Amino acid sequence: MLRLEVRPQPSALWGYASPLLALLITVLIGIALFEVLGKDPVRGLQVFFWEPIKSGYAISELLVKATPLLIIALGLAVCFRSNVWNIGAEGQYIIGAIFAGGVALMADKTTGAWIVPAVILAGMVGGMLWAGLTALLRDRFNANEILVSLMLVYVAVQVLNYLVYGPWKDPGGYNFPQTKTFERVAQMPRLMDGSRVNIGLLFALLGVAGVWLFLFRTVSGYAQIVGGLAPMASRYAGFSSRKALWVALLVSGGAAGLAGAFEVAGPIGQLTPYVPAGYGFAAIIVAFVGRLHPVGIVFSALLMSMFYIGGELAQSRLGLPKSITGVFQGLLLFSLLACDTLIAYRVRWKKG
Amino acid sequence: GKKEEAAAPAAPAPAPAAAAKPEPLKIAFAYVGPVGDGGWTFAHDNGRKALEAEFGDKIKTSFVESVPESADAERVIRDMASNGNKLIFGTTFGYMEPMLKVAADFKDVKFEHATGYKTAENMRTYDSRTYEGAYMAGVIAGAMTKSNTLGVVASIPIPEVIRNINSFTLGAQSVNPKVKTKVVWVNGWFDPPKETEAATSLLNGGADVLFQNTDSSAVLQTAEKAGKRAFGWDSDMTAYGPKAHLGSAVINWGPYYIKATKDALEGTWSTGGVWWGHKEGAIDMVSIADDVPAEVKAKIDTIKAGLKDGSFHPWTGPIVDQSGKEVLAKGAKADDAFLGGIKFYVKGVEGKVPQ
Amino acid sequence: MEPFALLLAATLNAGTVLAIASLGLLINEKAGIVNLGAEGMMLCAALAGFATVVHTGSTWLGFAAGMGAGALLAAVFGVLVIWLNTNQYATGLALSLFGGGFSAFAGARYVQETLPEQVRWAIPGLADLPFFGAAFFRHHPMVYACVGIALGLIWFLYRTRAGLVLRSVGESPESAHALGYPVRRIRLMAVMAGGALCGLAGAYVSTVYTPLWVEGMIAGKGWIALALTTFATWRPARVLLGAYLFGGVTMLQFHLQAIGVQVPSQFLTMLPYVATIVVLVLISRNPTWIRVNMPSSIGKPFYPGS
Amino acid sequence: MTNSPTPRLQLEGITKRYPGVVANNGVSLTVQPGEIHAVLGENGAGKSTLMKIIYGAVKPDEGSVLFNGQPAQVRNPQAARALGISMVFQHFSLFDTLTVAENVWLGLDKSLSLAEVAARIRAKGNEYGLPIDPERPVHTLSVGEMQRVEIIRALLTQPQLLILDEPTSVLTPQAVEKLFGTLSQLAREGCSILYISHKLHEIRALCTACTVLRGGQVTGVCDPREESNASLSRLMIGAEPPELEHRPLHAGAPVLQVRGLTLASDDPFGTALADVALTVRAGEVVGIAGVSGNGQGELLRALSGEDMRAPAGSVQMTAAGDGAAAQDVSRLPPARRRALGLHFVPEERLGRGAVPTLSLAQNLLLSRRDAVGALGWVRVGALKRQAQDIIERYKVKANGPNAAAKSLSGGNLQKFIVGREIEAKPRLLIVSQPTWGVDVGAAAQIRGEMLALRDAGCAVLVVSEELEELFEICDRLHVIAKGRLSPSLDRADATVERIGEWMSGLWDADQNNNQETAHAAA
Ligand SMILES: Nc1ncnc2c1ncn2[C@@H]1O[C@H](COP(=O)(O)OP(=O)(O)OP(=O)(O)O)[C@@H](O)[C@H]1O
Ligand SMILES: Nc1ncnc2c1ncn2[C@@H]1O[C@H](COP(=O)(O)OP(=O)(O)OP(=O)(O)O)[C@@H](O)[C@H]1O
Ligand SMILES: [Mg+2]
Ligand SMILES: [Mg+2]
Repeated sequence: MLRLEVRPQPSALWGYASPLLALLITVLIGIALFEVLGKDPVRGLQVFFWEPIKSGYAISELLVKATPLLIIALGLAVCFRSNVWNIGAEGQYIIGAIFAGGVALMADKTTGAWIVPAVILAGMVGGMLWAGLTALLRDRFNANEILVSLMLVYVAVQVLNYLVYGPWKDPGGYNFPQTKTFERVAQMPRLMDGSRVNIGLLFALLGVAGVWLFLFRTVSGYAQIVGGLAPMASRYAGFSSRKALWVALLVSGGAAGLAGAFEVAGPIGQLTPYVPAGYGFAAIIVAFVGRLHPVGIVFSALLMSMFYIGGELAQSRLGLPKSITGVFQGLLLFSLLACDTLIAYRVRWKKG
Repeated sequence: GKKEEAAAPAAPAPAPAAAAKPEPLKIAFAYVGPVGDGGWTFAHDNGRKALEAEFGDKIKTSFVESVPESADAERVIRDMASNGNKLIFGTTFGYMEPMLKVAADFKDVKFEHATGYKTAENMRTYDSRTYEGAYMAGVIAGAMTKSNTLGVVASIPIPEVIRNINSFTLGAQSVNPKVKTKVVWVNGWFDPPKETEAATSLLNGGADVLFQNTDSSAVLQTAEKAGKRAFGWDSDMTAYGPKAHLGSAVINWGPYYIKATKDALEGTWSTGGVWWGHKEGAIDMVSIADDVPAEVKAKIDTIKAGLKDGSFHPWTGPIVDQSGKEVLAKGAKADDAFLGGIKFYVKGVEGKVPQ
Repeated sequence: MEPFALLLAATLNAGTVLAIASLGLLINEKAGIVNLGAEGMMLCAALAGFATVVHTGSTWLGFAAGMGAGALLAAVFGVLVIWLNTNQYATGLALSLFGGGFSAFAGARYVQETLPEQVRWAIPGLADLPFFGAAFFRHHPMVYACVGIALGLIWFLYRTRAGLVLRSVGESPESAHALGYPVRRIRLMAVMAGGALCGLAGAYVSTVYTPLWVEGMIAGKGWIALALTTFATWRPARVLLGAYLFGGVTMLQFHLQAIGVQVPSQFLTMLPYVATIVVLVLISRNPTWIRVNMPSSIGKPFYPGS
Repeated sequence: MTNSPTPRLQLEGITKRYPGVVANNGVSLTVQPGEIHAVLGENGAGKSTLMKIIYGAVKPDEGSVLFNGQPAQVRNPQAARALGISMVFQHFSLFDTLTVAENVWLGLDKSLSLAEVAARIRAKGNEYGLPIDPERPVHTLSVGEMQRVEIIRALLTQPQLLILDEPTSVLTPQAVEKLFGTLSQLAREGCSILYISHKLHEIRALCTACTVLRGGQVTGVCDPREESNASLSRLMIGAEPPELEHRPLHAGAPVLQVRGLTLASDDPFGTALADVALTVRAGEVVGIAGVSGNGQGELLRALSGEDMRAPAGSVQMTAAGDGAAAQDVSRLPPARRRALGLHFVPEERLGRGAVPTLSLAQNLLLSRRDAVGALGWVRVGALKRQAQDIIERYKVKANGPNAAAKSLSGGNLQKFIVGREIEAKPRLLIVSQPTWGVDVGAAAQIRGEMLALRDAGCAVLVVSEELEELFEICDRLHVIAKGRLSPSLDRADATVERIGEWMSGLWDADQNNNQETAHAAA
């Protein structure tokens, strides 16, 4: 019988090997799935792992897709490390987009370049406010943050709908539910011609460094981690659990709002009912696959984007259904969680 | 006058006997929902299948489903264009801006955008006159209701949906002036349990014939369970509620897809916008229930004939709105601009138009 | 009177789905395990149930298939969480994601299928009573079965030894282990039982409530069911009450629209979610109440022999 | 050993290995019917592991078990109970939110109804003088009552062999007397008892046979009535514990002054503090004795700042040297109190005193800010050097400053934590259970460090359940009972009997008597 045995020390080797093993397992299951569906597995793997990076343009699109995931997941890493379960990043993303969109809509032809930082800031504030609501209810009334943040996603969707079907509807838009397209000046500057990558990517990369420094090099970050790992130790040290709660939710909400701003004032360019694209939920997986480590999250955000884009390509190239993306993402997360057992445990063969 | 050049529906294209078999024309579809939604996207995919049946190996179609109307749309459409697709259909309003951007970069590719209003040199729009189907459903509903109360499960308050609610009511009033219509919004296109709940609440409110502008068959099935009547929408839904089913207002995208493909194949493609209805074979009322009185069926046939030859228009005055104000004078026929800008309920619809 | 009776009937019907799933999750949580994968399990079960009815024509077999599918997925979750000690929240989310993707993937061919005609249920004699007949006695048997499940669960949890063992495992797995109870096996059974009930709810949605299959058709009911357990402070009777309350609020939003209340419909659509938050807040304010009713080990991993 | 009856229990060559430790190594043990057999050994010797093997809660790697002469395969505790073996665990296996009857029911295998169980609890309770209300939820019980529940639960299975794992650590001396009475009664009725302890005098008072374990191996079998403390101690730790050096007391100005500390517990199932008064002076060690669960946790949290709800003015500290004004700290957070020189070693090492999965260096940051620069910047290098220093100075066995806290043994981690707090040069050190689960050598070292600190002029407050320990290191003693704190007692005036009585909260009568004698004498 196979038995698990606790390692005296968590294995550093498996810390790195486990994501690779999980990926391998996912790929193997993927190959089996392609075989069952009668598709060429080599072609299938190519579509998922090669086509998304085969050209400069493809890579830039990968980055466009990865940027919001990365930004949201960085915030969630801080949050989850603090043992605060914000499942509602999607809602914070939406409200961030609404705030950013609201500011962007104020711009006209004569507006100066100051509008760009204003839009970014507004997005962040929006996300923070929405997450702050969860923090407030948790702090004051002890209401479970998983459920509250999740319910607030549905509320945020309806707030967005109300605005784009109602007061913010483009008067010249044949009554369709969308705002007018933001002025050029209110849109996020692109990093280069011919690609849609905008300054959001720079913020994301700054965020990686910032979150790493915060978590691993500052006392505040340390307080968050301790609060997550051992609440009693945190109380002993004198770290406020209330502060940790607020920091966790405000950081993750701010990050989600920021992502909303970059997305709505970037590739989308206007508010529509379709701003919620599931980034907030996907980012939860990104954060976990990235081991709640900023550097790990960079890789997992790229991987997740490859799955998304690969899923689109698999449809147009191989005629596979879209849902295969969800299957793969779920499988990857399952196998990663299972493989992570190997960090703390050794598998032993034992009789009896 | 942009809809004059309607092609004869389903006329088999005479295959030009080519010596060397030419490369098939690659055609791509971007769908907003899953092809399995049983509604909007399903109907478009049926159109795509009709296209394949029509042209066989002269074309090669592919599609990407559930493309969000967000930043992803541009990438997907751009990928389609750069992969050798020469004709690209974007099947939802939200692809308008992305398609415009991609169209600007791929001058040799033809772009077809459903339900939008912006065009370019190589991008045109198409839509269907769903209100004609709604009107015919209304005629049947008005004749069949006993409580004189009709219910509409409405999706999202955009002009098209409001127009359909009104058309349904006008149709009903044309045979039964006492009819009132109750409307419940579910704020989504596709949420079967919620549509069920909305339909139930309309039935509880006294409605005995239901109509929906949402994409699933849930409303029909709810009526079936409650022993009330309802319609199919988008596609023929008889099977979902054989006893409740009064008829299905179907959209048939096939004829337009065939025409557009022919234009592209034969080099006759030009920009513009079309709005096809029953006349062009895009809209129909099918599988009318057996217990619908013969005179009602006859009336439907008259309407269809009138639509075909242009002698009948559902929006013919006098039409008054809820406040009693005349919005269309007696005898006047609404033009497309009027139809595109309907933001009011006609008299007989209860409640207020959202915003 | 009649419309009100019908509103009541609709409320009971809408609440039933939530109640069954939520009672299942309550069993999980009483044993100390939170399964955020409810939505995914319900989706797969909805498909399994629907497909079974398509092929066999029997709604009851459909329910059984749904329960089987729910229990199977729950078992996967359980093995990961209970034996490999993976994070419960992350694993549950993975299950939701996987269940959504997989059901859509596997269910593509069932999208246009229809089910055989349904029997209309009515309790002879009672169904014709004025008001009460329409409100209470013309429901699918599952609506009554749901009440039965709740009562059975109350009896099981608070009147039987097995129920006591289940609660003890959620209260202190260490103590239960020391007394010789196979904690992990009990937890797995509880998780599978919970999965089976979620599966039953899913199958009920796709075969009776809205008899069709389309991807994503559970549309968030799994999440609401999760919220309901906390909402009900882990008491089966309150779960039932909460589910009907929630069903009532859901129906109410449409009734308010139908009677012409002048509020943007988006705000009415928000209503159930806002109501959930409000009730959560009201209930969570009292820490002792929560502490006495909440299984102490909920969400925490248990390593036997530590 | 001639014509003795079949032994109740015989263990042969029991071995149990855990990763990195051999908890039991070829242990053999024989228990006769009606015998009270002690298993003696210091912390970590393997006593609990051996008992769990007998009870079927742990599977041995090697060895055999004979029960009443028959080979027994004890697969699980149910099987053990079916054989007639019952156990009272060192750490209670009770369920807080369930009632007494439900708790007992869970430990019985017969299919009784809950009502029958309640009736039997009453009956058994009366029979053995252990009255308890079966309907009460366990969280409303005192620790002593909880143990009563455990014992009744064990007795209701009609055991032939009853295992008690360190039952007295939660009892007052008087309650211990009562327990011994109950156990003797049981033994007279023919029940064998395995009694685990590392308290020599208890074993010599109660037991008729004794097996001594050291490092998982049997180092001796004897009749404790014929042994001395010294000889048992040699068997147990291989040596007698080192003597501590006691310097004369030079108490200075008060450093900590507690007045009128009345505080409801922050735990719904906790004990409220009532009008606690306490003074600790520079250069003295003050001890607080008491049975656990009498408000120690609440008091310590109020002193350390983990609980900041104490009434204003109730906790005062004098920060600087003599003559400085006292400062109200009752509502200051822990970090501010640390800045004033208050350092605290909690009883739970893993999870409170240290974060299990973080490295020793990172664990320094819990209570130390020496390596923290402007804006909260952590200087990792400095942190590691500091951790390395503590490891060296306090002889902590660890894999360097990067070792995870949970990889250390209990004693080594305790040395590290005590070192961490002492190195901070506190003016007031509060230590809770300084040597719980720590081996004798380490315990002596830790006690020595505390005394050295006192001699250097630091005020030290020790909370412990081990009276011997308190008698050994304290200059003055208080007793805590039901959230009230007794007046202080000089060590010279403290006897086990007296402290024992006080542990039940009966100090007022004693005080009056004393005062009267004092008056009479004057
Ligand atoms: N899960 C992970 N995924 C990817 N990279 C990682 C991961 N964990 C650590 N790293 C890499 O290790 C580097 C150091 O990270 P970290 O601070 O966690 O290590 P450390 O050993 O604690 O270092 P230090 O002692 O300097 O704090 C990171 O910059 C990163 O490159
Ligand atoms: N489940 C386990 N996993 C790993 N090591 C264990 C486990 N249980 C006990 N040990 C180790 O086995 C040894 C013996 O432990 P045991 O609990 O039997 O000692 P003990 O004599 O009862 O000590 P105490 O007086 O502290 O109760 C210790 O080193 C302990 O750390
Ligand atoms: Mg580090
Ligand atoms: Mg022990």
